[in-house]
Amino acid sequence: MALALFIIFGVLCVAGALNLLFQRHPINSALSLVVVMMALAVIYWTLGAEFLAAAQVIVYSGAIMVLFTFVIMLLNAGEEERTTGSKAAYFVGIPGVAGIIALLTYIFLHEKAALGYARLGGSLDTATSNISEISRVLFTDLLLPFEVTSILILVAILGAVVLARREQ
Amino acid sequence: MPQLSDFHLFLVITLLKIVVVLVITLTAVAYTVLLERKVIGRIQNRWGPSRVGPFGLLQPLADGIKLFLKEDLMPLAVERPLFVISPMIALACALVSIAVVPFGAVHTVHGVDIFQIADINIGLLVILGITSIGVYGIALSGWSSNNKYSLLGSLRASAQVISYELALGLSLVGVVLRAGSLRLRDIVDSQSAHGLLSWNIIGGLQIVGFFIYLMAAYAETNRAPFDLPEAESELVAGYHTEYSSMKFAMFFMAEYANMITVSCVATLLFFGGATSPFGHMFDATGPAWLSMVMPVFWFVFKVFCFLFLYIWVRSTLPRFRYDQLMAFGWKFLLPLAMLNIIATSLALAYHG
Amino acid sequence: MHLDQSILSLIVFTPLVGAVVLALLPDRGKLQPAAALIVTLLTFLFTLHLPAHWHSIPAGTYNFELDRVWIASPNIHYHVGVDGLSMWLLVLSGLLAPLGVLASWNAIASRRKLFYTLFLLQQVSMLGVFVSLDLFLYYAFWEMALVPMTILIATFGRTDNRRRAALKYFLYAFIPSALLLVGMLWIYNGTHTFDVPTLTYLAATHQIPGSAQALWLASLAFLIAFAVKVPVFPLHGWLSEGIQEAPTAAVMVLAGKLGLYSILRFSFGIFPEQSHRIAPLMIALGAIGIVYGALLAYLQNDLKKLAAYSTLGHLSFITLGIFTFTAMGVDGGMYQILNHGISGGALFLLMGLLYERYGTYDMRALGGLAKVLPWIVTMFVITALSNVGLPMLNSFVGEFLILAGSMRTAFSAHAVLWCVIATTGVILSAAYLLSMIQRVFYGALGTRSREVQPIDLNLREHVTLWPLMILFLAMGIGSTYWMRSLHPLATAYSSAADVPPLKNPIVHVEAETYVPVNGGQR
Amino acid sequence: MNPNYLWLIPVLPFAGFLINGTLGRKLARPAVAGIALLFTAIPALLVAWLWSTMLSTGALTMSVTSRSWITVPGFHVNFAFAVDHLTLIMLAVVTGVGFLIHIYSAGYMAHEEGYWRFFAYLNLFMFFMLVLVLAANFLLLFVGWEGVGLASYLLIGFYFTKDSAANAGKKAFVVNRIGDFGFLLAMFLIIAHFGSLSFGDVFAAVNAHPAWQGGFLTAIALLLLVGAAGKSAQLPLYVWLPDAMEGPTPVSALIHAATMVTAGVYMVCRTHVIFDRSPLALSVVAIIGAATAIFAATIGMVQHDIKRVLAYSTVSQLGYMFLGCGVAAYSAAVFHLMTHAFFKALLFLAAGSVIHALSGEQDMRLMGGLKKRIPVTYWTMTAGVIAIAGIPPLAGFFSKDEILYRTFAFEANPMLGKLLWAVGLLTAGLTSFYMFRLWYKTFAGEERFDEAHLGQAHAVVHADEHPAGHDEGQDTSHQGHHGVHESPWIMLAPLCILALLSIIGGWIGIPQALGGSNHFEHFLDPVFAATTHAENAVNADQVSHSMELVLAAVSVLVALIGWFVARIFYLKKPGTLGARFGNSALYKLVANKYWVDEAYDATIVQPTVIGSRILLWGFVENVLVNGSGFVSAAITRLFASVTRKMQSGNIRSYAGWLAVGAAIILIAMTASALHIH
Amino acid sequence: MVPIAYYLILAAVLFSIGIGSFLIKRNIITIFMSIELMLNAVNLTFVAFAHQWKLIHGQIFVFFVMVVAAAEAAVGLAIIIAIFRTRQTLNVDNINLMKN
Repeated sequence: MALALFIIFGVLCVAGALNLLFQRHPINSALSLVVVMMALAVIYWTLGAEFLAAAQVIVYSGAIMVLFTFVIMLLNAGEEERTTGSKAAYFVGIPGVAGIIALLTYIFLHEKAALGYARLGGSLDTATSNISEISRVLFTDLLLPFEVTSILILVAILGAVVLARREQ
Repeated sequence: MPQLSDFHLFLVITLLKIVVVLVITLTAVAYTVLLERKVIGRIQNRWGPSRVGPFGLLQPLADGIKLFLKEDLMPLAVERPLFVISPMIALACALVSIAVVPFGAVHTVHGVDIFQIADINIGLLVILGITSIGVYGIALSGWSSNNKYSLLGSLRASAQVISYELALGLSLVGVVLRAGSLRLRDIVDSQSAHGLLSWNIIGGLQIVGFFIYLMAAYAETNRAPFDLPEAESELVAGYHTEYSSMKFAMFFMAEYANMITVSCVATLLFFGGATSPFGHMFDATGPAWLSMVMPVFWFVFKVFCFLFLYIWVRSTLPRFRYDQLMAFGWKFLLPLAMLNIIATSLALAYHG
Repeated sequence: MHLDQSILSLIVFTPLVGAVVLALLPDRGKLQPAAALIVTLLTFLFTLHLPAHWHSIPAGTYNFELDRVWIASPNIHYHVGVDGLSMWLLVLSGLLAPLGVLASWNAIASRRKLFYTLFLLQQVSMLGVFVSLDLFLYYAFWEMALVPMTILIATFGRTDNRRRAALKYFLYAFIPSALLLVGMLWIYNGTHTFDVPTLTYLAATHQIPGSAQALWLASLAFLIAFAVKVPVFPLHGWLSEGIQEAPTAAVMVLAGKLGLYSILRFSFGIFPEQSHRIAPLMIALGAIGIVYGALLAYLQNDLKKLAAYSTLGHLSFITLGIFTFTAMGVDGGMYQILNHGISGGALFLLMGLLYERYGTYDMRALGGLAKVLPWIVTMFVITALSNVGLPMLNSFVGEFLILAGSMRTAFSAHAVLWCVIATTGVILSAAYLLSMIQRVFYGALGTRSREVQPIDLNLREHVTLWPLMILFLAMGIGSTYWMRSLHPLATAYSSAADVPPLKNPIVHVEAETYVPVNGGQR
Repeated sequence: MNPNYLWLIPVLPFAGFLINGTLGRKLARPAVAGIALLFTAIPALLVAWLWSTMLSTGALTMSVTSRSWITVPGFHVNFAFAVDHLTLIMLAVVTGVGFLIHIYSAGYMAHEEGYWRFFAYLNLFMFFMLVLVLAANFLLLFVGWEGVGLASYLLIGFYFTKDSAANAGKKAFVVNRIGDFGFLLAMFLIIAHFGSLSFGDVFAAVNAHPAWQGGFLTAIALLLLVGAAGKSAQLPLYVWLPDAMEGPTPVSALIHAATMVTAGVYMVCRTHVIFDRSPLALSVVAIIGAATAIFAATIGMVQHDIKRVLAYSTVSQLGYMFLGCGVAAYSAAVFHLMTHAFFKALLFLAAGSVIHALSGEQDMRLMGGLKKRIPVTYWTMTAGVIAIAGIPPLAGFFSKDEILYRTFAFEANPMLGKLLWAVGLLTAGLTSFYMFRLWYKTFAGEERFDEAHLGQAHAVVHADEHPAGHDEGQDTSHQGHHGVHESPWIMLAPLCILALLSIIGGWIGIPQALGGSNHFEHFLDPVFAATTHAENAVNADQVSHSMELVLAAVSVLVALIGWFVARIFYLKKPGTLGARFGNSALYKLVANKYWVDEAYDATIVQPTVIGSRILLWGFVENVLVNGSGFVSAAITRLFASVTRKMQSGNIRSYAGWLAVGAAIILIAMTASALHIH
Repeated sequence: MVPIAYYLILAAVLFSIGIGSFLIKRNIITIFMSIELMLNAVNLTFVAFAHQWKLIHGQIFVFFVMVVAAAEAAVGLAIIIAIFRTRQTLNVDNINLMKN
């Protein structure tokens, strides 16, 4: 069943990503990305990261992508024009992408045995649930980064407000 | 059914559960509409629907048939795929949340809990997540309609939903802190000890949290007094101006389904869910089926009370102005929710 | 924690806190300079703790040490400590900072907040360089010193050429720093430590792994970075313009101390043999630089340029001294670092005062000021004499020891020749400095000095200059007080034969003990 | 006397300097002068006390050492003072003459701007000079050495608004520095060979190794000589001294005649142990001395500025002293030093009095006939002139004659000795000539000055230079009292004392040949013992006594000839000499001081300046040093012009490069990882 | 039982698509979205490795990445709005302030 889930949602991911690539209207791309994220949330869940799955849905799909959609609506972005700004992007970038994907695939397949297998559900051997483990680590060992992150968010909010505010 | 493996059995029972719950929910949706019309009618000193069937009980059926049979208009300027898909998103999101709600005491058949479709250890987060996805339905519908009233309505709606989601989420933290879990069953169980007295709203001292939740929930569902996205006087009908027939029906159903979901959550989190207000006082009495049905009864009763409250509020309070709405959400509810969290955690730390 | 342990951190980070405070304070009236003055005075007060609680220690050991792990892997420590040299450099920097603030009191009239904040940051990095006993920590401060100074020059420069000067300064200092970094990392690769005492010990016992060729290259990487910062003779391309542009407070700390200290501590400490090997070249460059700087100084019409080449000459003296590897030369060189800080600083201060009044550094436009500015001319003459190396004033002791050492050095085949060439510096320095005095102060009033109402020193300027004047005399007569604590280092560098015993024996020297963090799990 | 009182001798003038230097501006003039005099008088009294103590106890030396001054591992220098007989004489001269000149200055400078400054500088000079003579090691000697140079610089440039004065001060300092350069190198050599700078250590080491002859000792001696030549204005480096006359006249008397310029002689005498080991160095000293003597004397003959005549005469007399040193007649040199201090100070002060009388006029062509107008000055000056001319029984005769005799009897190199003696004798004649020339031109003949306009011409000249005001400079201050007038007694009293000393000062050193007992030489015996033993042997010889008498007679005769010639040309037939030689090339050569300044300028200063401007500034600095930066910048720019095409400003192309870069890194990592596997 | 490698390959594919989209798309918002896609791909590898090593820290890192992504989205979109206001275009080929 794990494999089935993986294939279903993996294919969904890739399809969504490709749709993002091929759709010319940004809103379609955005929705494709939402699909990718939802599918990824499921894959997280299959890897035993329930909390992340929920967070993925809430943060990514529910907040970030909504924000994107919002901006698209606000700016009334239309279909993108086919301009040629850069040849380098195609002549250098595409082979580079191909190289990356080929190499990574090769490496991962090469190391397949060493990497091991995923078990559906809880990945942690400990009896404590995933979410309490996360919170324990987050609020003990990594308290400082956590707090710093909250400052980061605060700064980002202020920055966004300042940037987006119309000049008086 | 010996030939069925555990897995297949699980599949079959689950599917069955889904179908039953869906049917009941949709019916409930339909009759909530009727209820609303009746109650408002009574409040406004008139009868409400009374012609179709006894006491107008068949009115929802008639409405349904009407909506199904109406011509499905497709305006020319719309973004066709999105226009079509957004009501579906809205309805689906509204309905899916029910899946994690435990509407009765634990009762297993072949190892499967029959009073809850899915028992997930992050049930509360799932509800929040699905609620947040629901925004897409509104946002996309408004935008794809290619109509400025729709767009404004949807922008209002989604901004409102996103804004109040924060207060909503934070208002629940107190409850989660008290239960120590995000699983809805655990939350319910944490309130089951002494009936009414151990409900979160009373025993858990979450009355502030409850009221924040209540406000936020009204805003989330775009209900009065926060129904600005559908303010007829300003925006015709808001984001579903261009919709008709079945697609309109979906939005309509989504709204009421959302009401039900929110009421369920309120029940679960603050009013002890499917537990009896009298605690375990009458557990021993009565036959076994009674102990199975009574929790469901209590649950449905509580949800009904909330729905009634919804309707009551709608017919009583006037609509907010938009800036008041935002100010109320950001400047009042959000800080209050935070204070509530702090107070709760301090209290818990003090006791613990 | 005991004060002796925390004092160095206190010294280094007080200006940092001050910089933050200044950045938060409004830029109103004299608030910024006043705050900066308080901060720098406080820092100076802290630095005075060091000589007051100084314990005599052998070379290779440090007082007021504090060693905490900063980053576990790579093995980087927050290791601070001072020996005699760095202690006095700290005190010197501590002293110059409030004087710099006082000198900028009116000179910096706009964007005060930026100026004083940067000034304090510059102070932090400089103090940090002197206390660091971990190469990496040191490098962090070393690079950090660059940025505020560059911005100071680029923002508060005197002419439109300031951007160029700042860029030049930055590039000259930055590019060799990259070499330094490479050298550092190479060393770390071999020894797995950035700890300077440990590295010094390893170097002294020939335990730094690597071929002779590689060590030679690494030593060059170190030396070039430092030599540019000093600057040593042909690498002084940035000096003239930098000094011309930089505001007084910045120019006082622009050249000399950092580079020379680094040579002494790191080049000599970690690469003793390689330093011996390059000594003949450096001796020659030092001697040439003395004469070169003096001759070019003589040609200048611009006071600041003159001071720039004079600085080059003085720094060449020090370079010559420390590379003689004689007790006299090294001792004198180290002492001369302090002296140059004071004498050169005073010279720049006074030039700044003139500029504040007359708005020009052009000697042709000045002249005859002695009549109208009796105090300034007195201070100027005393400062010039200190720079010339008049006996009983500070610089004489250093220059004398340097030259005497250069005569005796074993590291140059033509020691006597270079000594003679270097000694001509005393003639030439007298020539250009006295010419300067004459052109600025004597004779008839110049065009510019006639136009401007003369104003002699005010109280603030007196307060700024008198400490330096008193120090000239005190350091000229009581040199032993300062040099006592410099001797161990001088002895260590003059006789490379005996290895200083290490206070804390090192544990992780073998390469095998280094295990990558998750290397075992594959 | 407690040796620790030695510290007081130099420190008191320094205290005077500090007080006057910081507070003097606000003090009244009598207070300033009082402080300066007090802090000079006490050291003088201390020296007198010291003298009496040393005479009574018979202790030969006294020394005091303080804590360390400079210490480095393996080498240290203390503040150390030592007094022996040589020092005692120097101390006496310095404090005595110094005190007299302070008194004189109080009158002479009475109307000057910067009165406090002048006395502060004078006290500073006293401090350094006393350090110089008291020093017990080379470095402390060098402190005094440089210090007096500084004081000299400040005092020469006292009228700093005059460019010539400022130039002269600078020139003095820089030329002195050339000498110091030699001195420093000598010290480095001493450190390198002896590891110490203490006189005691070094001389003991030399005495302990009789085998050391020449070699490094010659090098040290010659380098010391460079220093001495710079300070004592000897031949290659004498150029600063005539210019130094820009300073106020008391300064010329004190620093540039009596004390500072003799420091070189003192130093050679002090380090005679080293010079004794190097015949070559001694010969060089003697030759330089003789050459300087005659060279300066010839120039002195044709000068018109009264102070310049005296300046060249000083150079010439210093040459005598060097000549004495060079023939190892150290005590004779010191003797001449002392008598010279008396009569030259006298001459300068008297000249100052003349200048004062004429309201700042220094040109002898505009003097004459002053005998009646300023009689005290006249008579004291006469004593000085006769003394310097070497006419017995005044002081100059004995000391000069001693040197000439010793030169004649120079054993180490008889040929050279005779030659130098001839030169010295000729110089003696010239000295007599130009001194009497000065005397006649100043005091005899008709009055060539315009009394009504005295000082005004200068005032006008200076008014051109200093439009700022009339209160500047030395000359305008004399305007207050027109007319030729005798100086006040505060100035004349020192003149009288010095005149007395010039007359009787030589009597303490009357050689045995003339029936004296040469107390002076015996007094110095402990210092120069090693050298003088050999000389005593010569003295003991009766034949040489007669020879000495003959030589003395010859020199007196030469001096009288000089006087006679001067009398003919400047009293009897004034103007004839000028008429005959005025246009000759020789006269022009001499009158222009052999174009030495110009030659130095053309051969050393200008080539250096122009060379450094063209080669160093133009080529090395701007082409090599800065150019290297430009070249590397240009190379970078060249590369950048290619690579910058990558930075198209289009974010997508950046991403493309990023992607390919990531791919390349991945490939590299994969390759290396696989390689390891 | 799914090999972890498959998850990683999925991540690599998503990541590559993200880069490709970055290269190809002209709309700045879409480009921004492809960055999010890449972030998500990386998150997937974190989760997969966390699963493999049985360490919670991988998940926590993903949590931080999400937070940063949220902050980045907020600021980034604000910048986009600002750019759109001044230049009236969302086409990156027309936004080349960095040129020269």
